[in-house]
Amino acid sequence: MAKTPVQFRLNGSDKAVFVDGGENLLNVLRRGVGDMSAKYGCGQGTCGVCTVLVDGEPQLACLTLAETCAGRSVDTALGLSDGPNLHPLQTAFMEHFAAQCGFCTSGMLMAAKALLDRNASPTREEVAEAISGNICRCTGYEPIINAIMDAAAKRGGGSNREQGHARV
Amino acid sequence: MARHRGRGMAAINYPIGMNLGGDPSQALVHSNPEGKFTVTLSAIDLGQGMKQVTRQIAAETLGVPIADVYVDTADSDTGPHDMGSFASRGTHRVGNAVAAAAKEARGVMMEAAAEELEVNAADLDTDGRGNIHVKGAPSRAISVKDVAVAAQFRQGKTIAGRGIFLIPLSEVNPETGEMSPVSCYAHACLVADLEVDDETGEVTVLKMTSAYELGRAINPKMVEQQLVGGAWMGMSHALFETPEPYYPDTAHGPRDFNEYVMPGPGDICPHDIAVLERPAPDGPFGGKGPGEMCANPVLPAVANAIFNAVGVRVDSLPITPEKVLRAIKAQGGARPQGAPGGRR
Amino acid sequence: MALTVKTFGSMSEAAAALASDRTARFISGGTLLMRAINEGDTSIGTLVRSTDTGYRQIRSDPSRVEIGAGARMVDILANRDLAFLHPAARIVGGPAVRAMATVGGNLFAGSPYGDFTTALLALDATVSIQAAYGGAQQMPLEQFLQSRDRSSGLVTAVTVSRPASPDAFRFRKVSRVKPKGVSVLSIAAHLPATGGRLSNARVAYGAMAPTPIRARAVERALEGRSLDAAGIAPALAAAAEGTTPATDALASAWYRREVLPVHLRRVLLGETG
Amino acid sequence: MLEFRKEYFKDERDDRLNEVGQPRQRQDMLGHVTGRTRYFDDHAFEGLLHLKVLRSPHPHARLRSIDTAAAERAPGVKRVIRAADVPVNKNTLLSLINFGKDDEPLLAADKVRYKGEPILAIVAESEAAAYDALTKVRVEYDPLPAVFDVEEALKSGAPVVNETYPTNAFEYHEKYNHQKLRFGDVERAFAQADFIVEERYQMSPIEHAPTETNGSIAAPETNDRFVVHTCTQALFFSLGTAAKLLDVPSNRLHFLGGTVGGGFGGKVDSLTEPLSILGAMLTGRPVRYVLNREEEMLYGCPRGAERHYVKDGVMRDGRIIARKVTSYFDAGAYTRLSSYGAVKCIAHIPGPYTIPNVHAECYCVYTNRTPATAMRGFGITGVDFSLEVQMDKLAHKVGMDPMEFRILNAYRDGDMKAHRREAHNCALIECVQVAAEKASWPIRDEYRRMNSMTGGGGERAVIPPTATDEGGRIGAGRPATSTPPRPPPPTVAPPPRAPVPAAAQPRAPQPATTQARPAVPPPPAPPPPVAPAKPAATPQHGATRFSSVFGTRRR
Repeated sequence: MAKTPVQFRLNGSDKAVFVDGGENLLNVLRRGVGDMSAKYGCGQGTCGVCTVLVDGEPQLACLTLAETCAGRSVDTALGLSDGPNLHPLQTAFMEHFAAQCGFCTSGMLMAAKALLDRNASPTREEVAEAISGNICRCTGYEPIINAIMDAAAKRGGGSNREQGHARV
Repeated sequence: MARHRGRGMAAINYPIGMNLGGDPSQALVHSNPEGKFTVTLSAIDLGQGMKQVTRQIAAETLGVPIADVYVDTADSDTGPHDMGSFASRGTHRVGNAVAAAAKEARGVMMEAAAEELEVNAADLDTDGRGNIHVKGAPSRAISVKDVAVAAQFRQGKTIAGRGIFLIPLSEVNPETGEMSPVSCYAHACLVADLEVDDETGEVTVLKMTSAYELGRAINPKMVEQQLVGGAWMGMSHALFETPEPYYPDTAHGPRDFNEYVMPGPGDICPHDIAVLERPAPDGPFGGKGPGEMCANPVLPAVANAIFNAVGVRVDSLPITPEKVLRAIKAQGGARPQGAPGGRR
Repeated sequence: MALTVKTFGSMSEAAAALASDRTARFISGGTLLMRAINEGDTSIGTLVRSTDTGYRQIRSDPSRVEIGAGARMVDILANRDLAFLHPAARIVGGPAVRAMATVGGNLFAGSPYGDFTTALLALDATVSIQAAYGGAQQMPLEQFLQSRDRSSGLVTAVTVSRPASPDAFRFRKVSRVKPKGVSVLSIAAHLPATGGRLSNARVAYGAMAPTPIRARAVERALEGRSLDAAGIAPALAAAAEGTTPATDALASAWYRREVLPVHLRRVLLGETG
Repeated sequence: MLEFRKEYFKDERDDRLNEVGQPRQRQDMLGHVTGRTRYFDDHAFEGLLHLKVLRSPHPHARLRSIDTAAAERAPGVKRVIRAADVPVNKNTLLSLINFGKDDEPLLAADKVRYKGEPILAIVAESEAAAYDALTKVRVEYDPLPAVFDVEEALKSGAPVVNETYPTNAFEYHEKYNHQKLRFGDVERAFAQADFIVEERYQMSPIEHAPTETNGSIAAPETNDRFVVHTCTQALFFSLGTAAKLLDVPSNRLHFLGGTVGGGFGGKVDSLTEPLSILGAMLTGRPVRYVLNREEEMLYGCPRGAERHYVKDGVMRDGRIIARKVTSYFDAGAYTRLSSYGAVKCIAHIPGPYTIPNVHAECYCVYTNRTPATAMRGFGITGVDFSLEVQMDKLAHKVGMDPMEFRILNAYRDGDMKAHRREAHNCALIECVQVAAEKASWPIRDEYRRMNSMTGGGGERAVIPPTATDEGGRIGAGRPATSTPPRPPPPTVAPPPRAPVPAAAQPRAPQPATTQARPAVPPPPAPPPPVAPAKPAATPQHGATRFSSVFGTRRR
């Protein structure tokens, strides 16, 4: 079968792969270049565990036609830390015990990063909205929301922190 | 149009472990020549924290810092047999096996230390920071590392231990149901405060307040994880979830997370939790297991609160807006029951 | 089984490619098609793409707005001029879906999806279609929806009227899950009034039929009435007329019909909840 | 918000510990937040093949013919696996511990018993190729009548779902079509009760919905073995199940797992490992079989539905004097773990309360739906829902505060439970008190002063004279449905007594007097009794690991 060459940047490094017709970005990341941080959870766009950033925007890798990423920049959870230095979101997730099985964590982190990159001091409602496409079956979302709020606060935002719970 | 507040409660207990084929778990613990320990299991970490719970139990039993212990699990070539991660058995069953294995390894370690210090092993204790000393004489001490080196290179001892925990199976009497189903129980009581929209049947849970008795909390943060996440799942079971929305009709099964509904991050509510610890006499440091029972009181508490709010009983799970609305209509409207338990 | 992806610089080339291959489908945001491919839909043999920049553009004038079919929900949300459409764009999926899903794709989303289209329907939208060979044509959205599964050609844009005033356009989606869930139902209403009397109101429903539909009986019942409890009573009585809601995993047809007037009242009277 | 109430039971704890009780970071957390935690599917294999199964579109049908010729010729297809390729194509999950009869094929052979049952598998170069080939398989079905309601399934004339259990009910002790619990005499107590409350409760199935779907990758290893990366919740269960179905010695299988993306009970059934391994055996290449989300949702084994009928006798002063429960667990088409769920249910009744007369029957029933399995709270969640809503109704009926009503009836250390074991380590009363306090739910002082350590035992520790019966014998025809038949006159043989827990716990001292405890009504005048006796002090049955729990032989 004919394969199509696709070049893109992954976490700042150039990658070149051959993709099948109709192949999705998730498959290319996992089996093509060996970045296993984005997970397969549904292939339907309904669970969010494959959330990555494409040119800074959150996208579902499972629904992204791989060849549309040619020349674009893809970021995954593997690229979140700066060498051994964790991203503030990673630190906050650890401090808040915001992961149990961990399967949703990569996608959650990328959804959260997409939010904080645009909105340094989100409200609880905005945080809930930002992760609304990401299913977590373990935590009940509470510690995840707290971790994202905390990460925002520690990065210098966080003026919108408030008591109470997200009702959006 | 009206929204009605309601409050309901439920109390439950929960059996820890199971009564099938006995309920065995095994563990192996060994030290490297630096006095760093590996716990080897075949238990599964599904997110409940099996690796960390057994790590803390091993460190406590060995008397060494947590950083000196890692847990390696679920390689069938190296991990000894375990029934599996279910039935709230992990902390209790696997924890007991790990405690037994760590105790045996600690025994060897103390013997080796005694030989180095030329004292009786019974007179030694660990300080939890990586040292072994003579009781009452902290200066007469040797590090665990030095003991491990001595055991490996001088004394020819293996600082290792094996552990198994088994509750013999208990036959069930066919006529009376007499049996020993489990050895201990966890407990909980939960209050749910919610609001019911009497025109749409929609239920919004506003707050949960609970007390859980779990035996010893081996790791308080992980207990919190289970209780917060488990109560969320209880709310989800109560109001949202099923793959057969019209059971026993099998039609209209959900195919994805859009159709299989669960509370989203905008549906969650504050949960005010108290933890009580009545140690299980046969649990590792009195531990029981919060993993399953955390969800259970939420379902009836929510159902009872809906009755309190609008006077209808929905005895069929999940309590969907449709069921609530049908019941309210059948009753001729909402009938708030007043406030049990005073103001809210 | 082996999929072929064909990319074209213009919509007319894409439309021609689409017409020449029975197994070809046009891929835009991918939220519908990629899912079908992932789940093993073997009827798709060719994916047709377009890099035509016009396909994504949004052009507005004081009365009408033309939205390229390739505009995504985030593009709508980033456009301050389209504030009246923000409530309808914001309820499409989570942030990642909104960064992918397009206005054109939403026209093809079956119930319980496609609520953005409900809003377009209440805004008197017309659909621009590039025929396989030859020129473009315009078609009212309502007519398009009735034949969308048989439609040939390529949707290139949607044009809507601006609401008479910001308050004249209302949108509500009822979901089981917050803040993001698919539709129990959705209601969009354009309610122009003069001297406190409604005239030419347009009301549309999502998830009350296989496609979004106009609520003609409600529109008639609102003509000349005021937006108060007494004024809207005949409209509420006629709320379910013409609806054929499905029973699905989220709600039964009975429930959808039962709560439709409640939500319609809440929309019309601006009640919360 | 979480607080520890260390003042409770502090005399029973030594809190001077270094590591236990400390909020240490999880060993796996750094891996989770850096995206480096490896789950079963995060292992790369050169030459990986993908396996997909063909599922039945019918809930109940005979398989007349299967034509795979076109599928075998389809591009990328390496192997079609049919029922005949499975070395031992019949199993039941709990056969590893000798509970129940083999009743489920890995691939349906002559009949399908639920919509979605796997009929054959295709191993191909890609998932797309496997999906494509599935569309080329031609199967002819003869649809059969199906049954979906548990009580309908138990009626005579109902379609037989699973021929291994021709009455559509699991067989307990090779004697009854349900598991019994008998303690005292509920019928006499009902006659004395001030109020009777009888209600029906239903729990629909529930899907585990872990974010990671079920799956495994199997690959040929050196030394003629197979390595299997799996998300199983029970490593040796899955290894043993695969070894049995594939008829290979267990040491030829090398299972690796332990890091799982959520389970909640849905990853015990070993749904994928046997086929992955068989695929690797037949192709000599690594094979990956992962359920897609729709398969996971609809065919990946849910928590089964339960129906509970609860009938209680309660006195005006709030004492519950009798509880009768009839329960139906909807197993779906195959047993899996439902047979044990019913036993767990029986052991749990009447809930955490001391009730002097208890009667329960629990049926594990087969219907033409996706086989059910364990889920978080297995055998208990639906029972607790039923019992605790019932408790609310009872409190309402007698005009008591629901919190006080629980405390009044709560079990205490030393009480005899319906399964004939003394309660110890109780803490229900304290939980109710603390929850009430935190929720500002006022309860009266006398109820605030009660506790689990005192007031139990004494006459509350007595096993009452118990009426037994032989209702529901296998072979005696189908049982009645919602109301089980009143039994014939009780048998006289005393039931054998099972052991007291080996770990006999130090009990809180019993008070000399029992004023503070709620009175238990004197047992009714005994019917021709089963002589009560203290449980034996030594175990009657040893720890024979693979002995039968229920006397049902392994097939």
